[in-house]
Amino acid sequence: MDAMPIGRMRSAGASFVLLMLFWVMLNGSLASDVLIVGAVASAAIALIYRDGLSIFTEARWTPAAIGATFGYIGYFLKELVKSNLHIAAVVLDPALPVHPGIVKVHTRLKSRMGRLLLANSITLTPGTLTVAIEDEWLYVHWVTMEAADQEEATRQIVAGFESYLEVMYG
Amino acid sequence: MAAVLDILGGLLLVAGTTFLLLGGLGLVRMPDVYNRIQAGTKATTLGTLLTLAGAACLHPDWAIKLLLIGLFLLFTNPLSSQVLAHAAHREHVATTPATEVDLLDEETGEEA
Amino acid sequence: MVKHLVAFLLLAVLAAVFAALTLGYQPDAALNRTALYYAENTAKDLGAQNIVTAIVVTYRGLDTLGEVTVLFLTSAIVGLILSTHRAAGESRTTGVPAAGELLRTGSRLLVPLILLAGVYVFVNGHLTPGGGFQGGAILASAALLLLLADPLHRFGHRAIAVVESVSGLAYVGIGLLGLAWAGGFLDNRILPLGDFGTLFSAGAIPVIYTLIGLKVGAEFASMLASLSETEKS
Amino acid sequence: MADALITFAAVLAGLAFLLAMYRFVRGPRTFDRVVAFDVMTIVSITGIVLGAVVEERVVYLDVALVYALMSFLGVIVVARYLERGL
Repeated sequence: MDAMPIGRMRSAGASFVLLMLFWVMLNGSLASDVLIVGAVASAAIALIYRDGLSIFTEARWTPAAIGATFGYIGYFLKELVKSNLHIAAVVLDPALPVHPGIVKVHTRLKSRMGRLLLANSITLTPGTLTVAIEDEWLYVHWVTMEAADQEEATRQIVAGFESYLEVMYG
Repeated sequence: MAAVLDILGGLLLVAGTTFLLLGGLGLVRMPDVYNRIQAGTKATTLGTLLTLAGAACLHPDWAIKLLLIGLFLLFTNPLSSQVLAHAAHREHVATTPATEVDLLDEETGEEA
Repeated sequence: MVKHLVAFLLLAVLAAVFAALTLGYQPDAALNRTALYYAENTAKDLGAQNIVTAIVVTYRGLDTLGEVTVLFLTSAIVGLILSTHRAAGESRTTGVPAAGELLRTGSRLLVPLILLAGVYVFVNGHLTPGGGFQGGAILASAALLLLLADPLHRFGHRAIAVVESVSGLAYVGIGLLGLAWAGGFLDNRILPLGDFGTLFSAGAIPVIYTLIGLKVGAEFASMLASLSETEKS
Repeated sequence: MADALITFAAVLAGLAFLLAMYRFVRGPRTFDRVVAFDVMTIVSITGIVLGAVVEERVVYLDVALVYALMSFLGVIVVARYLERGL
């Protein structure tokens, strides 16, 4: 195998770390035989599958980013619970108060992982579902549409997560 | 202590399955595919997460593996819903008449 | 309306039959003679925690070799039949809507994890449910995800073929080593049995299952590759 | 007490499954059925976890993980097939 460029090596390293973490959690053990097999398998997969991404690939390792990660997790869990109470309220209401629409919102995020996490987060938060993402635009289905205006919708749907993800991934 | 964890675990299990039930109800009541996907994804994700947390309380030594299943679901569940919603939109599945705007239709230039 | 009614009735009959079967099921109180032998001797003889795996890989190892061969023949035949179609119009690639960005990014994140899950399933075949065939199928499902994210993805046929043949040869080779060093063909005691219940135990069973897993995964992947390339061209 | 709660949880999960099954039968479009199928598989994951708790068998959790993987792939396969992308 010819020498790998630095970018490739970093990306393979990030994949390896994620795979190793996954392996240890899957086995629930730190015995040496488990670690050896896991290291061999993870290294093989990280080297063979060259398009691999991992949640660490594009992450920034600044203290601010690590702080933002915790902030993001807390905010996400809060929104997830809120989202379910919202759906419950809609579903249990005899009148079924839905007035849906598909709105277009803007994101500043450039990294692939950041955008994937943003879309997933939006899907799991109150009344919104990412239908498509194209360049810097997200198309979001909104069960109880509150604003058709693009800036207002962006502020309500995207801004909360984006502020964290921007620090984490850029 | 163990007894408290047991009760907490049982309550979390019931809370989780309650959300699953609400998701099922949403699936039946919601007027079109997109709204059904919304109800389905959100309720099942939180519902399953709570169930997993409940199981972790009942069997603390399983916590790591349950956490792994939860994390896996957090990535796969919304992703499959998004792909499904996108496919439905590409195939022009009608939205409910209550829908106010659909900004995806005219702008992306996907083949009609 | 009548159609619905008939379908409903059929379902009801089916449900009744299955309910009767499940409710009437009484597990045998004692194991029969064969089962008793395996239950008592597997751990002692072969050091495998999962008795089913021990039976599949060693006691009935030759049958498993046959099954892998059947699968190999199937994939070879699929490839052979479809390759004649493929020659016709190789490069026509229009009309396939591309996957969205989310699916593309998501698949690049998940494919390695799915591959590793497949490895976990076959490496732990002697400890937990699953084994070579199941793990191999999971490996191939990662290939399916690649194809879903990019319908025009071309697999390296040569690499798949190499993995397939090398693991197949090594499988037979280990079987022959068993004939030379231990009790017979595919005997797992060519390697030390190790501590019961750990990953490195049960002799050669994990090695054999790893080879079977790779072989099955490669076979399924090559079938997928042939099918997808025929559809597109 | 915990046993009673587990039983209650199983009943609720069963009801959720039935509701999803209703949507699966009613349709009207294939997409509705796929959503219903997705919910049914995820309810089944809960069922497997409950089963693991009741039987005290940790190995069932591996089954739940693989099941989660298969439900994800299944939904995407059908979705891509329906939009003719496969």
